[in-house]
Amino acid sequence: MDHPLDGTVVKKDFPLLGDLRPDGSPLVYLDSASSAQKPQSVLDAMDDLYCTSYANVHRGVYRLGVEATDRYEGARRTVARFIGAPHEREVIFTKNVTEAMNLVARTWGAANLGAGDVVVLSDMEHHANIVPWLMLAESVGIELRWIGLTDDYQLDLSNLDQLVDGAKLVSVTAMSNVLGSITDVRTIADAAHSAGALCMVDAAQWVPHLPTDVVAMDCDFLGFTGHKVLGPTGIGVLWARSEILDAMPAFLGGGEMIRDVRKDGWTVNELPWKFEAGTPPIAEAVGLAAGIEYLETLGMDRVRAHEVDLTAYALDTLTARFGDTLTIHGPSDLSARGGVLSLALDEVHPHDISQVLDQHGVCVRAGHHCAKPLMRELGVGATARASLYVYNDRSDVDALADALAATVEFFTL
Amino acid sequence: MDHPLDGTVVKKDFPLLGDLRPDGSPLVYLDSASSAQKPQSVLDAMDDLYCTSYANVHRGVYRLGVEATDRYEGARRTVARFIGAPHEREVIFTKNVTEAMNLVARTWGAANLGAGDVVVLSDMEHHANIVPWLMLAESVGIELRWIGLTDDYQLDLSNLDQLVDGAKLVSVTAMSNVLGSITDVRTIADAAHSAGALCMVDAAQWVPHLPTDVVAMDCDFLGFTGHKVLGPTGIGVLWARSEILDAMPAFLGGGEMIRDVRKDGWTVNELPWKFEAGTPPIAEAVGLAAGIEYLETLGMDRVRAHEVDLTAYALDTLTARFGDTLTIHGPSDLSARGGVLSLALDEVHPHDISQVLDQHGVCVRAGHHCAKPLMRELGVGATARASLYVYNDRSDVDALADALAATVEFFTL
Amino acid sequence: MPGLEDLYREIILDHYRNPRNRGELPVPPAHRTEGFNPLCGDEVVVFLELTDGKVTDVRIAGQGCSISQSSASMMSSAVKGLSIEEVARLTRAFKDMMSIHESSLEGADADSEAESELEEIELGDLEALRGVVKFPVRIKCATLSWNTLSQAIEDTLADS
Amino acid sequence: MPGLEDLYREIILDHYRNPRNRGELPVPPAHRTEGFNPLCGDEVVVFLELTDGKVTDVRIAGQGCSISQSSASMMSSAVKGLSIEEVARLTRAFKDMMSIHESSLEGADADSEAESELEEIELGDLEALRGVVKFPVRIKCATLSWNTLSQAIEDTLADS
Ligand SMILES: Cc1ncc(COP(=O)(O)O)c(C=O)c1O
Ligand SMILES: Cc1ncc(COP(=O)(O)O)c(C=O)c1O
Repeated sequence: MDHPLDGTVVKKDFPLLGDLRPDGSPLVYLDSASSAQKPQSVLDAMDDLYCTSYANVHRGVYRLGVEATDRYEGARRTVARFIGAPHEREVIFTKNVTEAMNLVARTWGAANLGAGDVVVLSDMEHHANIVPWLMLAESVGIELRWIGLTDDYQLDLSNLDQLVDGAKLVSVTAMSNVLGSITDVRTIADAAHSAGALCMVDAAQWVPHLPTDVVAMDCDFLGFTGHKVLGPTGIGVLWARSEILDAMPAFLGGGEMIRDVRKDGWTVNELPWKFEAGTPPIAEAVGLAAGIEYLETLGMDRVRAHEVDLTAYALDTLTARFGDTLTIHGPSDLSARGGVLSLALDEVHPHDISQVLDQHGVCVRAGHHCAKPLMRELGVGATARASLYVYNDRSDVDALADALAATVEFFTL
Repeated sequence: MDHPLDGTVVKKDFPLLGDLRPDGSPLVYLDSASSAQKPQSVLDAMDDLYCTSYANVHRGVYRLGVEATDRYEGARRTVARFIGAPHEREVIFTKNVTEAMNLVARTWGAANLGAGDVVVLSDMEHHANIVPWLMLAESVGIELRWIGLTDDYQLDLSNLDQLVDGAKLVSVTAMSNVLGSITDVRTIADAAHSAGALCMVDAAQWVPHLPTDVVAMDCDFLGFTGHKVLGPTGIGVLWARSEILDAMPAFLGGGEMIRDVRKDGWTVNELPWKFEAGTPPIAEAVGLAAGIEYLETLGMDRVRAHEVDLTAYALDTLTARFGDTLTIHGPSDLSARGGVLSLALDEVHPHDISQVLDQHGVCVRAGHHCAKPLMRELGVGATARASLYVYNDRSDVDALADALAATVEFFTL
Repeated sequence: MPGLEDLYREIILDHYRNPRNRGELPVPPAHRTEGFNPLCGDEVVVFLELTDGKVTDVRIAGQGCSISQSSASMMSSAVKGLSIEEVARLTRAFKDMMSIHESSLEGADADSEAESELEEIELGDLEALRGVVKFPVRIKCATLSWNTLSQAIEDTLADS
Repeated sequence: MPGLEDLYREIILDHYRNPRNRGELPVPPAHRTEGFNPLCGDEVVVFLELTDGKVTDVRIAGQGCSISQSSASMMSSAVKGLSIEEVARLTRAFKDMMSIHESSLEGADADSEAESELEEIELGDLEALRGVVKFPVRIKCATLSWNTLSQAIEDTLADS
């Protein structure tokens, strides 16, 4: 961590952020928790594949097919390296992290969970880590338990041993997409393992923002989604320990995932292809690898330091300017949070905040952020969420504060 | 169909095909049945989205989010128009056609099929339309029946009424990816409906090559895959009649596909989002729409006419030059086939053919083409498959013939 | 670029700050129907009392943005005392103003019919919401209460 | 660009056209094990007779490309009469020549060990397959028979 990251410089690598909008207004993008913008290198990597080395993968003897396969499998190696996966065959490409969670629920879950079996979630999960389990609750009668929140918006681990007692799986987000709260994954994984349960991590908000090491986390499954980590849409990743993946039944059936097919039966291919039915997201994997390489060049430690710094600046600025009229749902402790700021003004609904901010070129998301159970816990219907990433700088935070001030003024005329 | 399509001109729009390979050799791409190359306009459409209008869809009040959503939903309208879908909400974006087939097997299948229920497939199905049903055979005990082949590699419909009698679903490919054989879908759909069964069509090889009209086909489900229809990887389409989709249970669970989520239950969103869990393939949909628009500009009638013409030329050329030493597995009737040529030489294994052809810059696929049951019916382990598309011309066919001659020479030295 | 004043007309903000018919009605005789916008989480709860085919009373609960809540407030004022048929016509006219047509691809004809009907109907205060059309994501906010009302009428009729 | 002569050495084509030890063995006493390449459909069937820890007889059936079939033919000639340990060493040396290492990311160390061992082993005719490494997709063709043989030995030992 030699010198700090400069968001103003990083921004120049992102074509959408560089210029004014077509109508001449500036663009302040503060919705990276929803999806990140893409650096030019990601677009170039995909275009280069399509223009020089594109063919379907794993099926061609000819060089073009070999080149495409090499790039696709090379992307898998890049992902494995980035998250500290011991084996590249443990990296499964899915279409998004939602599919990754469903894959686990449908295959490992179907094979290992029955009526009355307990899965532990937390109150701050994204729907992607709730609905697949609610579906299993309906279909086979599993039971859900929920890790609650402390007053400072952290997971309340005071009764963790009790919660995980007798459970088969503990599945939690590593960072809340609403609160920014960072989960102590290792403590939860240890507790899960002591209780004989496995541990799954929804790392959709973690992988883009902090160094990832699945071995240090000691989790059993980890998922993340490409479009939040500077990659394209259409790709996600499931990592899991190979013993577990080997023992799991297959997920979708079709080409690529089979060893043999007869009219009366079929046998399954080896990892990782066992879980990749059909033509995979070839260009998307290549684009994701380019996004990861971009982050590696910045350095994930510096990415994290930059975001802590910018989050501190944002919290200070907003508190100084709006005091108690602005609620920020999320931990006050900077070391326990990422750059996600869920805002609520006394007088103005989040939806209206986002609308007025947009008029000032400031993009923030308003709504339940796919975390309705959490919203109910917080006692709100929606928040206006500003989220920070590598390409944001203090001028973006200032623009947010100015636009918020204009919003308050507009609505209290 | 004013004037015929000129593959030589079309080729210029495809960056990968325009130039020599980096090592100076020419490239003759004859593997479009596996995946198509992309015109510049497809790459431009995706880059333009990422550079001017990218954000996550359906969740943002701000303009960037609205623009991205408009482009994504606009792509759905383009797809609906292209296949003659009565309602755009009947168009579901999946990750590939394999997922589309699995979606039907897992949702409609799970709700409607039980032990002893019959699904009718054909001997020329791709694994994507076999394995999902074999999985249901294992898990719930459905039974499979198979429509066989005639001597001219067509589906044998002579005992169709008997085969579909008592069946719940008939699921067939509209065009074989190995033989090129075109299925008489309407006759099969009519027979299915008379027997009280539904009809699903694997149109992965049809939609890229012939005008598609789901109403005229009178099928109930139809799937195709983006990367074969000039679109990017990472996207497929399932179309189905909305009454059927409305009655089907949801597939994957997560964001976007829900109306409400509580800790003890959830309710489902309306069509088409009900079946689109998580962040969808946004850029991929936009790229697919650009690919479709490219084909619409060419005109699908002209695309078909071009391919019939080129296939005739290929069959004539190959037969004239190789006579009986070259077997071409597929119908002789041009009106009943597409431009897929599965080749076998007496002396040389398909794998070796492909290898030598590659040395001459000719890309053809060797293997079982994800249709192992068909290969067993044909009594071969593999074929060398050359497949034609809009950007191919007679010079490509000539290059294939020359390279085949060199192959024979090399192996019979 | 449409301006904020197109969206947030004074009368809308007035209904937002001082919602009419806010509250609940005893169930029964009233019916309670919940509606919500899956994308943003806005909720509108309609308490509806129908007597002899007329809206004899209506109350609104729930939470949400200025557009969804003011639209609900305006709706409640507009429909009180109307017959079911009149409510249906008003709903149709309102949705036409919001440019909500069938997403059917053959829907072109339906549009022109709808427009001619629209002219005959007095929208009154509801006119203030016309600017919402320029902000397409907000259309669902504006129509949420109307959809919930339609549902409430259906439920009530189904029960009786 | 590697040329075809790197791949299709004369001795390979000879084994392809005149496969050694082609056929079947009575089961039992022999064991029958099938292997195939999921990508291209090549099949190798190994009939193996082990007596007192030695390969006393072996036959090859199946179908596939020149590389998979010639490799199987060469393998059958090379292993006849060898002990199980010798077969294991030869298999390892062959796979090392084919650059097949563990796909484990920590696998760097294993490579250097393997190379030193490789030097001690005489590959004979099998050397002709070295050029396959330049055509990575074909490596699985060349190793198919060796993987099937390893499986056959495992199966035989498990049964006895
Ligand atoms: C007839 C047919 N069905 C299904 C598929 C599977 O397509 P995908 O791999 O894109 O899911 C293919 C192509 O591989 C095909 O040719
Ligand atoms: C914590 C978390 N989990 C899961 C998801 C779902 O990601 P996707 O929609 O890409 O599947 C998101 C983002 O939307 C998220 O923030």
